[in-house]
Amino acid sequence: MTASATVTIAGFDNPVAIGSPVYNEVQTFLFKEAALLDQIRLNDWVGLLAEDILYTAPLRQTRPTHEFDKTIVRTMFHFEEDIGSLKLRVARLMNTRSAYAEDPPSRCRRLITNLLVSGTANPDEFEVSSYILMTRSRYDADQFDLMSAERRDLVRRVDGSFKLARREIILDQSALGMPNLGVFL
Amino acid sequence: MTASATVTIAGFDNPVAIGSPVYNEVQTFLFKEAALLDQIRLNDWVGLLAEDILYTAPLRQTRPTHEFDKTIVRTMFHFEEDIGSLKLRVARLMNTRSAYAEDPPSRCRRLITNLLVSGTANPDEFEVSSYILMTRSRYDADQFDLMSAERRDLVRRVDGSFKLARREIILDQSALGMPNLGVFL
Amino acid sequence: MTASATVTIAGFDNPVAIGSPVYNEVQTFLFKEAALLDQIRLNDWVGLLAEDILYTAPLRQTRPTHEFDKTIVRTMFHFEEDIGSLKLRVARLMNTRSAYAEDPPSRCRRLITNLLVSGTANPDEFEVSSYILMTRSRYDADQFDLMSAERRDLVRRVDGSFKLARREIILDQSALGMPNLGVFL
Amino acid sequence: MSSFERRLSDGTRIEDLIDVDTREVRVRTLADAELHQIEMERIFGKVWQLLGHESEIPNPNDFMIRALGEDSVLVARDRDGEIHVTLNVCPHRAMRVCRSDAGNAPTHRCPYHGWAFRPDGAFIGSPVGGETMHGKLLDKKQLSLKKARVTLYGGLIFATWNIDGPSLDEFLGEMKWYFDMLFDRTDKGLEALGPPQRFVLRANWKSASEQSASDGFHAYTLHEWLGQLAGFGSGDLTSSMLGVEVTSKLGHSLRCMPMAQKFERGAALKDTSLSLAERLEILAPPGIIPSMAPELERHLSTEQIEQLLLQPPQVGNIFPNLIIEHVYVPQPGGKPLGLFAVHTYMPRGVDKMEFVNWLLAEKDTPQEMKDAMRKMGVRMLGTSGMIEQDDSDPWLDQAVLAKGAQARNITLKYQAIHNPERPSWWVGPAEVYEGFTKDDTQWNWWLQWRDLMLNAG
Amino acid sequence: MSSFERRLSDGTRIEDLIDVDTREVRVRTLADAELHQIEMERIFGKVWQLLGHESEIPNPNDFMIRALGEDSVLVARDRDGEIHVTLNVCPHRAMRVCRSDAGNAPTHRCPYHGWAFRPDGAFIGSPVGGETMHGKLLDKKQLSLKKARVTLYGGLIFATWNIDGPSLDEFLGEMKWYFDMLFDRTDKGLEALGPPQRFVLRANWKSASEQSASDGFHAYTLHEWLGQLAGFGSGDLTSSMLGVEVTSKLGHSLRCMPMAQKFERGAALKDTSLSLAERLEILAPPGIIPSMAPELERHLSTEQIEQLLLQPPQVGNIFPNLIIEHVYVPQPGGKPLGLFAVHTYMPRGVDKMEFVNWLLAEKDTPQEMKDAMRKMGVRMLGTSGMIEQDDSDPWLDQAVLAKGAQARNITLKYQAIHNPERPSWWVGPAEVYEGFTKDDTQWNWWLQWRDLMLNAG
Amino acid sequence: MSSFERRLSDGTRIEDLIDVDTREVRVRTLADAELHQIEMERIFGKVWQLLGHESEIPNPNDFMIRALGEDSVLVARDRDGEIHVTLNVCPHRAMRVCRSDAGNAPTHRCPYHGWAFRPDGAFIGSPVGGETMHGKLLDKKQLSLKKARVTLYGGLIFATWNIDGPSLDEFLGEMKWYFDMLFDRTDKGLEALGPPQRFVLRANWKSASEQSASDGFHAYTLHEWLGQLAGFGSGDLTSSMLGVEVTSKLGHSLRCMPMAQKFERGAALKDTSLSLAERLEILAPPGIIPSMAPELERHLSTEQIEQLLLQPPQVGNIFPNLIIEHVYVPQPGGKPLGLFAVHTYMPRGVDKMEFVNWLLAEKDTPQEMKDAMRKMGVRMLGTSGMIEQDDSDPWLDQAVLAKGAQARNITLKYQAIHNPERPSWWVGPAEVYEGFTKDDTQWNWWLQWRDLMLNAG
Ligand code: FES
Ligand code: FES
Ligand code: FES
Ligand SMILES: [Fe+3]
Ligand SMILES: [Fe+3]
Ligand SMILES: [Fe+3]
Repeated sequence: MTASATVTIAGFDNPVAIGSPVYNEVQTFLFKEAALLDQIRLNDWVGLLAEDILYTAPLRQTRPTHEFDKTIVRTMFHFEEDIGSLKLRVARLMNTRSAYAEDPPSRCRRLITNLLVSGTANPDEFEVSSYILMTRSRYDADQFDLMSAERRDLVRRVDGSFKLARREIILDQSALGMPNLGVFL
Repeated sequence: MTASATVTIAGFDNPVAIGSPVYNEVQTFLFKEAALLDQIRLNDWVGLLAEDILYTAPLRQTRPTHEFDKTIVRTMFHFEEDIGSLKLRVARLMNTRSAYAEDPPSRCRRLITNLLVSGTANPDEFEVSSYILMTRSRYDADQFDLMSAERRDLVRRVDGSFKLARREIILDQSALGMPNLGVFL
Repeated sequence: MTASATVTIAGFDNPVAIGSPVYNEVQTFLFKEAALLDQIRLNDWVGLLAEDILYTAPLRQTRPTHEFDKTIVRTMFHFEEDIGSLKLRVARLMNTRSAYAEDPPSRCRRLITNLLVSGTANPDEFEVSSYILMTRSRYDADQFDLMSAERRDLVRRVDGSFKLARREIILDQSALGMPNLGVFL
Repeated sequence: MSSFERRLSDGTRIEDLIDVDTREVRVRTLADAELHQIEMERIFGKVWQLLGHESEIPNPNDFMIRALGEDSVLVARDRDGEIHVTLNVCPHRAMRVCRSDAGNAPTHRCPYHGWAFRPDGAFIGSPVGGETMHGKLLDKKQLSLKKARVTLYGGLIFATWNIDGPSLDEFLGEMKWYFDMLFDRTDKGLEALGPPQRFVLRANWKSASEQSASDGFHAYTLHEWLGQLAGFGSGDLTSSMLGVEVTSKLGHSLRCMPMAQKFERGAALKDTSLSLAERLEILAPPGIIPSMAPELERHLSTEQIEQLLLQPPQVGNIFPNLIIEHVYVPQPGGKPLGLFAVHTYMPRGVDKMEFVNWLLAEKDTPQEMKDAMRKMGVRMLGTSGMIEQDDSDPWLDQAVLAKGAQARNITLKYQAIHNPERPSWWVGPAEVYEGFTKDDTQWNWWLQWRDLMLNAG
Repeated sequence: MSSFERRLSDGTRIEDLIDVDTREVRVRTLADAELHQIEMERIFGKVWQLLGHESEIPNPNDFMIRALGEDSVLVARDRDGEIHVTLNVCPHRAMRVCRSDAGNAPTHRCPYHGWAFRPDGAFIGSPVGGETMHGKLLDKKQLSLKKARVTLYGGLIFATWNIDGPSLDEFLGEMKWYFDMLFDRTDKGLEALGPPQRFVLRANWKSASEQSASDGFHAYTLHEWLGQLAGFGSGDLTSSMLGVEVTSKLGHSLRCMPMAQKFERGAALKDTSLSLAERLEILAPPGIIPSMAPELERHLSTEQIEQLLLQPPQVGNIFPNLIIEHVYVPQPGGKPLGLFAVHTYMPRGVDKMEFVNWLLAEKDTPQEMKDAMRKMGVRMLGTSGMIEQDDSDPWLDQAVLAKGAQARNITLKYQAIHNPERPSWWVGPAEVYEGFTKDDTQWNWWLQWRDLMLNAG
Repeated sequence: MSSFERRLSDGTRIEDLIDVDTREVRVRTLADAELHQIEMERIFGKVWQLLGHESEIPNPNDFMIRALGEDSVLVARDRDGEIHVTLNVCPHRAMRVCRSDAGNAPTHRCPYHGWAFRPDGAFIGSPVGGETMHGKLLDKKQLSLKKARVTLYGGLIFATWNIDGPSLDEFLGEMKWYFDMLFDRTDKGLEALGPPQRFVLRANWKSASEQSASDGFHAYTLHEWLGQLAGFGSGDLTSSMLGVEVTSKLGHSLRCMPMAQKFERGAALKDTSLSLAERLEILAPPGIIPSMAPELERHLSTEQIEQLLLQPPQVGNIFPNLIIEHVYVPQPGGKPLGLFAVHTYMPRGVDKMEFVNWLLAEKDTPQEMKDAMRKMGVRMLGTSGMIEQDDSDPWLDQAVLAKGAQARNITLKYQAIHNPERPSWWVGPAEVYEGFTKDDTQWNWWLQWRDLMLNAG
């Protein structure tokens, strides 16, 4: 089971049933994560990340239907992060006053839906697929910036709570309509 | 209990409780269906359809509040499909190279929320109401096309899994803002 | 536990677990509420409100990250309602023919996600945080108006069913992109 | 103001955009905002436009709101049954008078200050009548809703702002001989099977409209799947390219393909020893059943009936923005299913248009056949139509590409030219071309566009 | 450049848009992008504009960001308490200098290259000072934020770019006699109950503004429900149509309705044997309590007080885009609840506007009354206001409809004309009309618009 | 049409927008739609533009779609390996010919009517060949995709519509001596580490581009955190302000900062007794490893190598819209990590632009180093780049603010002027300025913009 396929695995093979305890815990984890991000409690958010996290957002390209597997491009990324770079990003946003692109911050809302979960060979790790719609409002713009995506996560149980061990963000645009990804998805 | 009413029935009369096994199964069904559609696994999607499916999208009209029942027009449709026409649509998209309006395909994300379920006289059939927000991105457009709708489904249990036996899509626009409905909702 | 903080409490302290009966009931309550609002069954909606309801939407302002607590302004509001004013609003919409801004009504879809619930000192009352994305379509516009928000509710169990005792709507724009809030959130 | 000589702001004149000799049109024509404003005056202010079918508002005081160009109009039947088209904009302060897509109302009261109007647009009065809120400078007639001129044709409601201009008959010209075969052939006439589908595309209305002017060649490539999956042309679309194209300098056109070529059973139609009803049994036009034979004979000439049977119009247009689909869809049994639709392509600014799709049948078409025609229409045409979603894809591309500084200066080309010789065996009027499809019909469309655009009058 | 004679690109001159004789305005005026650009120069570059209330920035170095026309401005109090308005655009490279809606800062540093400015806009310097990054071609004064002229009126902050133009007093003209009754009547003066509501509508700013110029008639139909549900006019809104309308050629106006007509208890106000405090006990203007009687007497003349009691201004406007709401909302007990608001309608391009809504009270209004006034304000006015959401609905319609090629050439009409005779009993200045509401106030608005638009100076 | 004298519609001439004496540019220049259209003709119709790197399409018949200005172009390698750039707009009816972002195809068939083209744009034919759908008025050569002129430089694909204009070498001019150090220094040359990041900002392309013309001063304030958190300038960014700026009247520029000043170990580089490989061991340019020493020596002159080692170009631009990032990122170990990127800022209308970001390395850079360079690039530059998300924030502000009627008439200022004396020790060509960063490079950008904009030819 690998996240490198074009299609989602989570929820199809070895599914963790909707409504089962693990499913509910994963959902709780993702909803609270969204709340932390939306409320710019980024130092708390870092606490949810595993030390070996891989956090990526591959490029997308337009391809014909019969080349659908090539629409996700994993040789270049919009995000290609590890724990160090994520912490640096958070430190920049929270501890300096010159992270201008997000200070003043935009008002973001991360709506999380379509959660599907699968077990893995490791009983403490779960493949998680969720959909996100992020609305983003900056200054007094009358229109929201929007971004929809699937997030393919590996969530790991550590000492009774979850950590995010991998996230791959499958963005739905080949040319993003946001001026930056100065916010996390 | 009929789907011809203007208002939703599912979840109000004879409700199937949120969190009950049937509810969870229906939710699983809809989330996996959305994944198949988003990933253009349309032949798999056809496998979810009952042979007697009715798949429609009635027109909407603007009417005053006291004529709210006339806002859904069921004499003309944006979709009026049976299993044969749905299979033809899928064959066109998957087996030819001239379904140009969706080849190259748009990147769609179908966010499914507000799921409500009711039982019916038939213990194997369930009235299902869900909300969908579809984001749609084609080529390198910086803005998404959006469509929101309620879907009123009849879901039928067949041999331990579900089939979609009826879907009525209550679109939220009187003049659609998408160039086509070359994608399924 | 108070709703006056900038950050969400619901789901963090004294959480009501996702999947627990109370959580499921709250979710049912909110989904059915959304259905009533979307289908303009406003007299039914009023039946969901507690007589002592406070229904507010504070202003938002753009502030630097280190003044995030000032982004919610509770000295002025877009809504500041009690049961009397809410009933007047509904009477105007349902019983007169001159509520022109919403007659003919817009077609709204209230997608509810990210539900988190906490218990309170009162065993019959629950702090509830949910996200809403409202799509709104009027006349034959090809683009939807959008509004995203967090709703911080106090839900109270009364005689076996729920009533909405408080709602604070944290809108995500400092200058709203909708021509009015002639609809409820 | 109409006599003010208009140039685009970079100095270009309208006549610079079309090369009449080489049959080329500058691509920028599809994306120029200044040009668009002139079109709204000189074309949409002058031509006849289809707004709907009278069967949509069958009763006294029934009304519906439609777009006429970029204006909102009220289409209403008065208490005597007559249909009127008026500008849905209050003559007081430009509020939308009628705000429901459809309904029934003997009077329409503007919500702003309460001025009231009859279905024919006549000003009734302002509230608190004694106070004469509308003043005394103008008489009541001058305070009515602006009125368009209306003509019904086969129940189709056409309207124009050009009060003293050509009649609809004159506007259709010689081509009416053919249009009558489609729109005016039975006693009770046509009906709309329901309100029109409506959707908005980011495209210029001309992209859709010039295609509608009988662009025959695109089917071969753009609709390739029709041969592969839907049995069109028995799998080879080349045969669909052959036929007769009729057109006129007024910008209208039709493609008429021989039934004998499209359908095996079509050959049998030629047997003139059979009665008309018997021939209709073999293969009838969309919505027509054999028992309508006497009606056809009452409404059409022998020549028209022969053509309708043997080589009927199948697609075509009425200038500027109306497409006709009168299609015979192959069916497994061998007997095609009819499909009958008209669309208008209404501008919404230079870069958007609304696609308005009515499905039609004869009022007396049996309900079961109507249902089948409606389903086939929904599946093949309009919003989700498997054929027409591909037709509109080029329009979207053109709208994006025509903004490019290089692309705007290349040309659209209409250089496939028919043998000008009229087929001797053809009995109908207008320009007639036989053989493999060519660009003459579309070129006539552009010539008519050019004529109107150069005419400030 | 301002002397360049401007015509719209189809040749229309500005004077063609208004027919002074028949009191008509072309609908296109509400949707013309070229005209809009001229308005931004000739109107918003010249008039006085309301930006807020000084109580919003009470402390030294407090600031807030506001729109002045389509420009962003910094409204800041300096350390000496004086309020300054400066263009929030860096004179270096046009970056937004101040990026927080409000706050407190002794200096404002531009994030791009670090140039710093005082609350009054004065340039302090660029970083790494010895390097003189700002160069030596201009002196420091020339590198300051562009400064507007500021005048406080009842604590309301007005500003203009017209540095040498008329003072605010001159701009308000004769009408100031009335405005003083509202804005300058107590010792501590007004306060804003909070920051303004802000929301953006797809409408032209003039749709909102011409309505604000005391369009009295619309209430009868558009606000019909007020009679039905909210006890206005005891259920018959006709009485709300009657009163006195004052206006001037400067485009300002007010509607003054007799309290005796609107409220049963209003009749008792006429008893001049009562003390002012006693009369205020019967029925006081919004936010006023009986103990303020001495203050009123200090600030207003006897004539002003009498009018304020018996026939106060209730709605009105300051040209071009400011509406005043000074409303007495009927309450079950019989004593109305006051509502006091001002809005500005700030353009955001030709087809959008921002609605900025401040709720006001006297600083000394008791907190409980302030709370009640705020709640009533939120419920009736602005974003979700049950009254004003309907007021703005026509603006939205006008914006859509005025794009139509036919609609743009019809007219807005202002043909309900008052008896020009001034009521002999009226003591206040300016043009005064009595009786059923008419269009003269709005027409003055358009005449003033026309004057400014024709004046390139 | 190009000779038609163009004024903006308010009468402004292009030369009015720039004050050559005081080095000021009107802010409206960043938001004027009419000006934009002229730019698309006179600038983007004339200059060389970067479209990608040949390593993105390594095989015969590989292709990719790119934007050239606001036009879509097909960048394709033919079967002989040669790269062609053609307008991706069908010469028949302006449909998008190629609709996949990338792929491999020996022919490109237009979906509309099936015309087919070779990778070099040559027209092959229309379907049902015998029918000559493309007509006979033009020969096949005239029906090919419009072709741009292509030059590869270090594998970077440059193209221009100016077929007879200056060569790329002439276009780069004297500055090429420096660019060669970056783009043409190893045997196998550069490669793109992947397809470019692409995202769209609501900003004018000139906001990004004038900044790219070596605006040195902004780093001190806008990137303040780099000193605080990322070890740039050992925490004091002032040192980053010092160096040499080279530029030319063609609008190109580079900032070259001494390694000895930026990095402790940089001093050791000056030891010329060491071999080149040994010096590269101490501190090498991005993507370069010591074993490449012989290659550098083959490709560059001794003077170029010395500069590349001791004071290499670190940021700079190629006129009009290409930025170069050749950065040494401080690392805990003391040895910096290289970062090598180019971006183009492609217009999408006057108020939007696309940011296209390629990350580069030498083809022979070890994979591990490529991975590190890619990660660092993604983290610092482009979409989510911690440095560049702040760089683009002013562009967004400028786009909003420049619409204001007051803001549009203030100026952008370029008044920090270098000592004109060329440093005697500097060996490279072009204009050379030493010391604290100034505005001369950006001013050259604007002068070149002005030259092209005034040249209608
Ligand atoms: S706008 Fe229609 S009555 Fe005034
Ligand atoms: S733009 Fe403000 S300091 Fe440069
Ligand atoms: S448009 Fe390309 S073949 Fe016709
Ligand atoms: Fe077609
Ligand atoms: Fe009103
Ligand atoms: Fe920078």
